[in-house]
Amino acid sequence: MVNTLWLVKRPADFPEADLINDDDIIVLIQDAVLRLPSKKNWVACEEDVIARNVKVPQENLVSYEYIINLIEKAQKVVVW
Amino acid sequence: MVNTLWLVKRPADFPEADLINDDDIIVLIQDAVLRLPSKKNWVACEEDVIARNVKVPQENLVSYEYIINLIEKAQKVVVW
Amino acid sequence: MKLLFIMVSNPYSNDFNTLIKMSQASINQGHDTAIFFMGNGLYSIVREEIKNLAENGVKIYYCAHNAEQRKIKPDSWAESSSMYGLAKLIKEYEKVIILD
Amino acid sequence: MKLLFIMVSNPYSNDFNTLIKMSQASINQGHDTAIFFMGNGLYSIVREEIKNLAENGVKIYYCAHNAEQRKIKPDSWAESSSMYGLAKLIKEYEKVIILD
Amino acid sequence: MAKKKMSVVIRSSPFSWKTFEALRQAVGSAMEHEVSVIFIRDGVYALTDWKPQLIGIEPLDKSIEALDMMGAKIIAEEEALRERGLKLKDWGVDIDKLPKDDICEIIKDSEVTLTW
Amino acid sequence: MAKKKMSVVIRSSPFSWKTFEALRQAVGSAMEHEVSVIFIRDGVYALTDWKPQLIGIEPLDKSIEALDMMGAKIIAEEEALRERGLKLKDWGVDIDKLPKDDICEIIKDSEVTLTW
Repeated sequence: MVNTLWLVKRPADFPEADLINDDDIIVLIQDAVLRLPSKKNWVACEEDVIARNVKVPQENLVSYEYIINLIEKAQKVVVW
Repeated sequence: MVNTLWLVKRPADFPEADLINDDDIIVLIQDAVLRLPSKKNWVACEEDVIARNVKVPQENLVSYEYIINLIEKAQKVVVW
Repeated sequence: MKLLFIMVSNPYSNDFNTLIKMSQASINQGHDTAIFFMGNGLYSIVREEIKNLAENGVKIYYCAHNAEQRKIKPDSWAESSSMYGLAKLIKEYEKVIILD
Repeated sequence: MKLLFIMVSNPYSNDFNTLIKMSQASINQGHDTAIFFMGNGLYSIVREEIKNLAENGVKIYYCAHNAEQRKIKPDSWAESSSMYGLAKLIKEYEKVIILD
Repeated sequence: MAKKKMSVVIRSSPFSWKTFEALRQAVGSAMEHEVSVIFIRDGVYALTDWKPQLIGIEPLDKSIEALDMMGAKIIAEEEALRERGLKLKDWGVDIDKLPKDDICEIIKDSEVTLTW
Repeated sequence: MAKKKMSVVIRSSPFSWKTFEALRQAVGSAMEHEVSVIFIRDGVYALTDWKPQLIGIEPLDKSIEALDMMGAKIIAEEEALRERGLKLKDWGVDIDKLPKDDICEIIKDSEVTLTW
């Protein structure tokens, strides 16, 4: 089960490491897709990636529908 | 004579050092007053300093009228 | 799922695009979806894309105080509300996403 | 001096405060002062403080395209213009300050 | 339709209308929820003796008082205050200075977190 | 009422309406002035093959073409491109890749500098 879903909008503006649990997931949207996180367990909004023409591993790309599914499964969402 | 007047709005968002000449002046406004520059030749907008209750040496504080005078004397103004 | 967006962000921002795409995806999947507009978010309420979302079933609320302050008159498909109204929505909706 | 501000910044921003205070100081000292509103800057043109500046002698111009796009109808004391109009103002004004 | 544990987190430069809106939203929420208003990083400046009106922003005093009256907690990050050498203004209400670690726990423990 | 040397500097993340407005302004200015449109730091992303429409922004192609037609210079910072590993899109116009030092000289030499 996903605990907290972190919705990150800006590059290098990550939540304090202490805040993130192992079962949390980070979802990169908007300009956050410009810098990939060093943490595991992240995905990036495919449309935001394609729009910016940046290189993100294919397996990390997800659709808006997929993000909505993650949000449904998560206990809560925090925009950071 | 003042060459270029640099109007800086954000802390730690200074112009590249190469851009600044010795006879340039830096004017800190808005949140830029939160961090003082290491360069010489700067002033800070007094109202923006008082509004934010930060410590800036009295001799560096200037009024909007003073800033307008500096703008008049400068060759050009660049907002950075 | 009941999903609530709080839109506070500036007009013509990346947040506007995120808001449109995410709330459309949410309603497409049959979730009960709402947007609450406040602060500078109010400026976006008059855009065509929001009207389309409303027609597709997204519920639209806004802070009447912020609308008046900004001289914005939302259409009748948007429901006038308040910070207390938002608090009650937060009770009711399971997930809350703020864009500011 | 002839001093021109280009206001592109978001409404309810620090740039709005800077714009008001600096253009008032400029007009107080007898300078020929103008503000050109474009992009999201247009949202601020309807605020009371801008009307006051206009009454105090600050010249107000705006990009008609951006106003229409945002469904904003400026009052008659503001002069409709364009990007080409701005280019001509930049010719005429000695100092140009952009707030975005 | 239950009361929720809510964190309202103010984390960036607070010298703007956003801070006023954040507190207004927190006040509204405090009528229905268990609210902690948390100031971290540059957000702690909001609790010093600054002068919003001087830059065209409404003062925060009434919101801070209302939060206190409705039992919301107001929390400032100890490290952020120390690093910036800041002193809190006397707002006439209790403000908890807590280390980052404790704040992380409060945020983790919240059912709803709104970041500003 | 003379023609001026003007720099339009795009220096932060360009994936926004601001970039479109900046170029629209540069095009208008190029009718009356000697314009250099300069992309530095994260601003260089604007000249790659990105897709504005996908995030609700108007494309830049017409503005870039118009700038070229009116004799404006389009300049990208060499270091910024290299550091980010970016390739420029073929816009069908000349884009000068210049080192930071040369760009500083162009900005210094301008009578009007508009930063975005």
